[in-house]
Amino acid sequence: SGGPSGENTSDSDTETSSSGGGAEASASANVGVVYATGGLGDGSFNDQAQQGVQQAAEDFDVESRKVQPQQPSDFENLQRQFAQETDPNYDLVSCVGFLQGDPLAKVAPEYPEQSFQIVDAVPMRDTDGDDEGDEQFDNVGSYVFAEEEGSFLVGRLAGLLSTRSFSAGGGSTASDSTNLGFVGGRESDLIATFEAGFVSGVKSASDDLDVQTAYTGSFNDPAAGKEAALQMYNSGADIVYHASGNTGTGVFQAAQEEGRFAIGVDRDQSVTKSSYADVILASMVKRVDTAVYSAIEATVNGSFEGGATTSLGLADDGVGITYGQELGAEISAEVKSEVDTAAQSIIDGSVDVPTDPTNV
Amino acid sequence: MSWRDRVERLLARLVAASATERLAISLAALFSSILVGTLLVLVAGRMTACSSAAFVLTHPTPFGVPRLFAVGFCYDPIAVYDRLFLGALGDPFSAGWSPRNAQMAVTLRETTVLIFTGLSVAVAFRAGVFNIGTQGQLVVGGFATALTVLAAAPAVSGFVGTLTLIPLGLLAGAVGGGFYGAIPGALKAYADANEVITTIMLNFVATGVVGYLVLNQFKDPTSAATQTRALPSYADFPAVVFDPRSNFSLIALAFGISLIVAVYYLLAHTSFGYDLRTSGLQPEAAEYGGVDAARTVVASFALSGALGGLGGALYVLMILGNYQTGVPAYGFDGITVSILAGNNPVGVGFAALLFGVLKSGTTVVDFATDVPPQLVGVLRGLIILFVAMPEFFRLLGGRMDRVQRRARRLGSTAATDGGEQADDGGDRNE
Amino acid sequence: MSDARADGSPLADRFSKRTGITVAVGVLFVLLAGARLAFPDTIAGDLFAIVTDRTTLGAALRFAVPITLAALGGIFAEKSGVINIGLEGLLIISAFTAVYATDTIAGEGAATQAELWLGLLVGVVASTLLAGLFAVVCIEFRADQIIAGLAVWLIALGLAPFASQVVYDGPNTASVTTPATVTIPVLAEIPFFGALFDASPFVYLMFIAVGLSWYVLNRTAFGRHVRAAGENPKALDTAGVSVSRVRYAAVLLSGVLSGAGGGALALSIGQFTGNGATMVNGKGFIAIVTYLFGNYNPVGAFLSALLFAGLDALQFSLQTVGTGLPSSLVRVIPFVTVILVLALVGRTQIPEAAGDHYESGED
Amino acid sequence: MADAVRLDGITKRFPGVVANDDVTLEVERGSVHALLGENGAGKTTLMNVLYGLYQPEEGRVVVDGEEQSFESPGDAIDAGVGMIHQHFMLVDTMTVAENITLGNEPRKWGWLAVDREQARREVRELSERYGFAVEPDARIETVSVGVQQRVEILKALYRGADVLILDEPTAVLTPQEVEELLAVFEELTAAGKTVIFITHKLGEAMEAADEITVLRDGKNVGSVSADDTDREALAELMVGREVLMETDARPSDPGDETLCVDGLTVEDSRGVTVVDGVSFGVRAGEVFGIAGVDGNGQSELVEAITGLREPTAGRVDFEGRDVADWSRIDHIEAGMAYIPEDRQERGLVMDFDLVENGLLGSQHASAFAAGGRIDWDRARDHAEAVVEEYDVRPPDPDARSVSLSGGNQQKFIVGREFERDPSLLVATHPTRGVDIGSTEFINDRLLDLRNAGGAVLLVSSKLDEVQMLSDRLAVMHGGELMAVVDPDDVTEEELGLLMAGEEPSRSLSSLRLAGEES
Ligand SMILES: Nc1ncnc2c1ncn2[C@@H]1O[C@H](COP(=O)(O)OP(=O)(O)OP(=O)(O)O)[C@@H](O)[C@H]1O
Ligand SMILES: Nc1ncnc2c1ncn2[C@@H]1O[C@H](COP(=O)(O)OP(=O)(O)OP(=O)(O)O)[C@@H](O)[C@H]1O
Ligand SMILES: [Mg+2]
Ligand SMILES: [Mg+2]
Repeated sequence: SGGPSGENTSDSDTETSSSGGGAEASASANVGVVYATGGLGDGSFNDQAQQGVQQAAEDFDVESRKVQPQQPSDFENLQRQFAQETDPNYDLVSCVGFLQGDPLAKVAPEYPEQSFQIVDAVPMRDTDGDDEGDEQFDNVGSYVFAEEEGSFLVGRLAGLLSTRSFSAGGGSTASDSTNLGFVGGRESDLIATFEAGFVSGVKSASDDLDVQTAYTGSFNDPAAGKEAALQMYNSGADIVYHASGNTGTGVFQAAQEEGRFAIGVDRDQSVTKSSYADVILASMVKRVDTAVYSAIEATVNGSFEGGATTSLGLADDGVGITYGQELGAEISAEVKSEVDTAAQSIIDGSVDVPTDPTNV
Repeated sequence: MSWRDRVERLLARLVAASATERLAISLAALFSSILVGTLLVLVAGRMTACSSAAFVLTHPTPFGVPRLFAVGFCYDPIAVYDRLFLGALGDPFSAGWSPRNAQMAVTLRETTVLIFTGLSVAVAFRAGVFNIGTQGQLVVGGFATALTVLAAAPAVSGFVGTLTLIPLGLLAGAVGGGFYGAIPGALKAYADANEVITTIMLNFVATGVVGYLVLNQFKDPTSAATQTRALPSYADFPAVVFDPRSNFSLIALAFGISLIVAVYYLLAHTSFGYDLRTSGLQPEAAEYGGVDAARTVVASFALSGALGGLGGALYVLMILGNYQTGVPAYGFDGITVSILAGNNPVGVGFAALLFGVLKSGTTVVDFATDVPPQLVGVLRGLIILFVAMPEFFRLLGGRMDRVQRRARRLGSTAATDGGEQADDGGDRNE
Repeated sequence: MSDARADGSPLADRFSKRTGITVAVGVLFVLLAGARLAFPDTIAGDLFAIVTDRTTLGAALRFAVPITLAALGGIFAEKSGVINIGLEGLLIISAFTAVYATDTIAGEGAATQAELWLGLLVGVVASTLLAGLFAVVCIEFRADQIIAGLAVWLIALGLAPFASQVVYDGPNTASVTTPATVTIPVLAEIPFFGALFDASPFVYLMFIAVGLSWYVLNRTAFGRHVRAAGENPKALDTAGVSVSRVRYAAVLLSGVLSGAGGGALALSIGQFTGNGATMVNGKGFIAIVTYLFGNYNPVGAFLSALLFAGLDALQFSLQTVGTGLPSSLVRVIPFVTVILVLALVGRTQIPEAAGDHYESGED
Repeated sequence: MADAVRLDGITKRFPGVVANDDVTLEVERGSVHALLGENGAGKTTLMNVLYGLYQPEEGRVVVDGEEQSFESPGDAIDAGVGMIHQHFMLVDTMTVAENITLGNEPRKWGWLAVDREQARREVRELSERYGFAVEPDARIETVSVGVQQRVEILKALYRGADVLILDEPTAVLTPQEVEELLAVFEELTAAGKTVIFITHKLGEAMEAADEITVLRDGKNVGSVSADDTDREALAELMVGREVLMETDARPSDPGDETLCVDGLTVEDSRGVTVVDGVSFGVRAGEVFGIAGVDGNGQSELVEAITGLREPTAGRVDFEGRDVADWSRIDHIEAGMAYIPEDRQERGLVMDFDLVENGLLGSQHASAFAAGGRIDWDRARDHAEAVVEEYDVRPPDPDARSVSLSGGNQQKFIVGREFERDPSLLVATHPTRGVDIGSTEFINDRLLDLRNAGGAVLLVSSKLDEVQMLSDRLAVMHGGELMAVVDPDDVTEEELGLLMAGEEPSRSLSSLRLAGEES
């Protein structure tokens, strides 16, 4: 769309509430969001967080401002800027991504009156001088997810389908193949939990199955994701699961080119990357949007509480499996019910999913 | 020789056409970049969409003159530069401004690191070699600092700890960066490998290998981030005047300034500096004058790397308090700083301040306006582009004549110092 | 010039170094093959399997496209006497513009293949414009080429993500259509080399560009003028050919070729990603190394680009095969190789006048 | 019949210099015309005007009766004017045929390709027509200077030049090659071409030219027919006064060998052996001269002696110690001074002022830099002393080298090197490009040093000069010393033969000095 001319207006860039431009003064809450460095447009993590902000803005009269840091060293400064700002005064500063944990541990105690939310990390203060954190900050609400649980489910799905002859949309599996793939972004403990969950899910379907893994070193390198996945498909993988942000776009492409399947992450990627819906079997959704939404909701209601960690697992609907828009219907009820059973066992605690791939 | 003579001579040198020209060109480059940046902001402001125009370009309408045009833009260039420059200083014109404000601390701490990377690049340039690898040297230096301090920390504590760990950390950074810098130096001196390429490649290698080491060998088990354990608080640069939480220490800045003086002295008043400048300006003449070309290349690369490594040490000791992957591009900014400064150590001080303002202002712009902060990256490139073509400004100034050009061709005027020395470097690279 | 000099080819020792490296690669290959036979389950054995896998060749070809095209551009510029160290910037700018243009042209729906090629063309135009700016700065305003090249890189490094942020509200653009693979029947079935005939159209574009570049440089008058402008501009000038015009043409050509490279890079993945070093991530600099290693010969540049691209492709195979090598170290292999190769090749036969200004009528 | 070329009242100014001042020149078709004049007289500038490289401020250029205003050499070429520059304008990496057809390539397939067959054929034909034996496919970097010059001439002819301008074509040739070139002139004029050539050598002008024009200070001071003049008259025209080069003719009184070179073998940067087992000695109190055409290994020999290049074999004994693998700085500190052949590349840092340049080579010497710190006051005193004593103009130690004229740059280097109080001075072409006054000055200093008991190794391609200054004279060719002769007992022709690598008719042994082993 063209730019504005004179005073006339067009659609909004800042995420204003749906009630229109005049709402500024009357907003029920002002929210600042500091995104992770991959930036918006990744079709997964950051976009999912933004989804929560937008939903909240729609449901409550919320004004929000966002920043997209270019490098981790910017986090601290930007968090501080939000905390300091008085025009408007931000009721909540949402920090998205585990890398913001350490900066927030410095900023949060400086602004005890400011409420913060952080996703994927639990910043702590060191009270006994051993240089290890042991107490959370009163003004920080932490939200973490049991990624391994969701990943277990998609792993199980992948394992079940791989041992069958399954063909739908743009792909097919070979029943005699014993091979699956996992593509990670930058190596870190967090992504390792995805890998661990996936691998153990696969193994739960059949012990004969192998998982090839590769890390591209980046959450924003689709070309590398594509090559890694191609490599896997060519060495027999039927299905590749990725936990690599925008790098995963390349995984989907590889699946499409090779006529195999992929599994998305964070959001229902058969929707956000709809051009690949014909190869996306399912997605491991991680409800970052719920985390953000509920923090904003609590802020609007005046019930936001810091000093606590909200752990979102399968039982809390914080993670889960969503079948692809196009392919979901093609997956047999039998397979789905096996996945459901596994979910139930995790929820009732009879299955404990590892978080470290070396322990699988 | 009397003091008066000396002072007079110093003054004469200061007002020498070349030095003023140098300054004029730097300022003109800055100004032109801002101008082009403004255009860019306006164009971008037409390409995006917004609810209300942030900036309206129109004309005054006195005496009922009809309004002929009014063009609205989503981005306000004036606000951008206001935030970029004034915001970085913490709004000096607002009430209750204190020079000790937090944003000023950010500006000064960025300046401090940039002094080191700027000096690093400048030393190499003066020796006629391109060190694009300051970034990698900074990474290696910072990592070496973190490891050394972590290893030594248990042995000391308290004030004694501060007194020993900081110098130790700085030394480790300098040594680490110096060794890493010596690699492309040796490759150039003994294998004729183009240092522009090797240093760029070594940047990738440094990031990769250090990243691997941090992740697999030295990772802080309590953190999700890829980083080492935190250094003890007594290894932190003591804050003076400024808030201790601001991650800025005047002592570090003073250290940077003293290094400016030291590098200046080294270049202007020592035999090594003479060797270095000679081989930078005219390698054949240097060889003739008994300068060991290979050794000078390695030595200047090592020195350059050590300065970059010190930058990394400061980043770790003063700013982060540990080593974390994802180090900001101080090394690349150092190139800009040095080129803008004409590779003059004193100029590096001022250019570092300018870029400190730009870097600190970037986050303010990011926060306060909708203009993408990558604008500052574009400005950085534009500044280099304009500095690279003094001829452009000479043309504008209408002072182009043959004598000057001939002089320049022979590698002369200080105004094109950077360019000409670079030229030499370039010629000998391949 | 004495007789003593006449018998020594100045290229002799350099060629021998190149030959040495080539032979070394060959020997390594044979050793790997041996290892594969003798110890099929070792890393060395795996390596051989990977190297001879058509997937690896396919990946290497894809990776080689932007590097080769930029290298061809670099050859033209440097042969004409203008060292274009800003290839990286040209790749970045066209990568973004090509995707943006394709997206814009396509409007709401998915882009057609024709629209995609149109987008590539726009990317080429953008890169050529930037190269034109570089040319004006270097030729008209006598800027130092290295510094101006760095400036081109830094400008593009800021501008592309800036524009993406403006248009897409993030450093990444939207996703657009990717080119359909062109498969040549029968030929594509050949075991290893089949990868050559079952590839993205950009791979064929690269082959055409390599051939054409070689032809233009070595068989046409323009190519001759380009070489003369780089070796002895005064000779060209006194022969009545404008050195500036030849250099402008060569630098613009480097913009066109790099533009095709950058566009191909982004369009083959359908998206421009712009944080950090952007998706180009050093390919422009590797391109410089490849043409130095290829001794300014388009075919040589292509082959060395294929070598580096192969290394890049290898790193994923090494990871997925599960060699146990840490992935973050494996990723460093191509960069280390560049350094080693450069150290071994050493001084290359750079055109005599490269890096120098030339002004007609001067001594 | 109209003149082939008529230059009418040409004035060309450069900042601060009037290079050509109202010069008029007429050249008859089918004749050979010589241009004479001292360094800087404006000869090259005038010819560059005729060739369209420079546009004159005033005056007319008439070629073949038609007034021309050349914007570029291209226009001049179209009008049939070709020029062969002092420094050849050839692309070393291309072949002879490629160079000759550069900018004028025959095409095929409608401009798509160069017709290389046709190019080769045309070049061969052309070369045969004028009796030049050049191989079209040879690469320029592999052929001799004489051949390169012919390629230049062919290049001009290929473009249809009727008027050929040659700038100092004989400066780089052996006497024999000079003869061949002058024969080529006759071929050319016989084919109706017109030749204009610039030279410093009166003999050549007298021999080859039909008419001679002398420039001085940018003015035409006379055009004469070669038959109506003599050397003395020309010399006086050139210099504006009578020239008498007086040198100290005192015989030398040599002492012990200061420098002894034995079996020295050196490779150039491309790894080609260019000095092949050279042996000689230089004694205290003598000037040992080495003559030869440039590029026969003299540069590498000198670099090996002065420590700038490592020899592959052989010894260099300096005052009894083998210095072959010493570093350059050790050579300087041991008392070896060196006036390099390229003053702007090596001898001076052009961007430094004279104070800084005075320190070049002494930057680590205890006299100037105790403990690594440079004493700039002393450096300044030193530079001031050199400037004063060696009459460097302007006498300003703060002047940057680049602002000095070539002659003054050379004087400063000479002064700096002499101030080292060396026991051996190596001087390479010390007076190249230097005017008569300064030449005299420099030569006198060389002899002063000799007389004071210093050893001097003098390398020069100016035959008259080395012959006059040397106590013993060696001729270098193809990396070897052809002979060591007594300069007073050898003719210029014999030297020329030696320089060309041939044995003179007089047996070498009779030329050799008694007691020489080389
Ligand atoms: N491009 C130029 N710019 C400025 N001055 C010049 C230029 N070319 C020549 N000059 C000056 O013009 C004068 C004449 O120079 P020119 O080269 O014509 O002399 P010449 O007679 O050819 O000398 P030589 O015998 O040394 O070749 C000299 O003073 C020289 O410094
Ligand atoms: N192309 C040029 N452009 C600008 N200035 C020039 C040019 N050529 C020569 N000059 C200047 O003109 C002056 C004379 O230079 P030139 O090279 O002719 O000296 P020279 O004749 O070799 O010296 P000397 O008269 O001492 O023998 C010097 O100041 C030189 O810097
Ligand atoms: Mg002269
Ligand atoms: Mg001349």
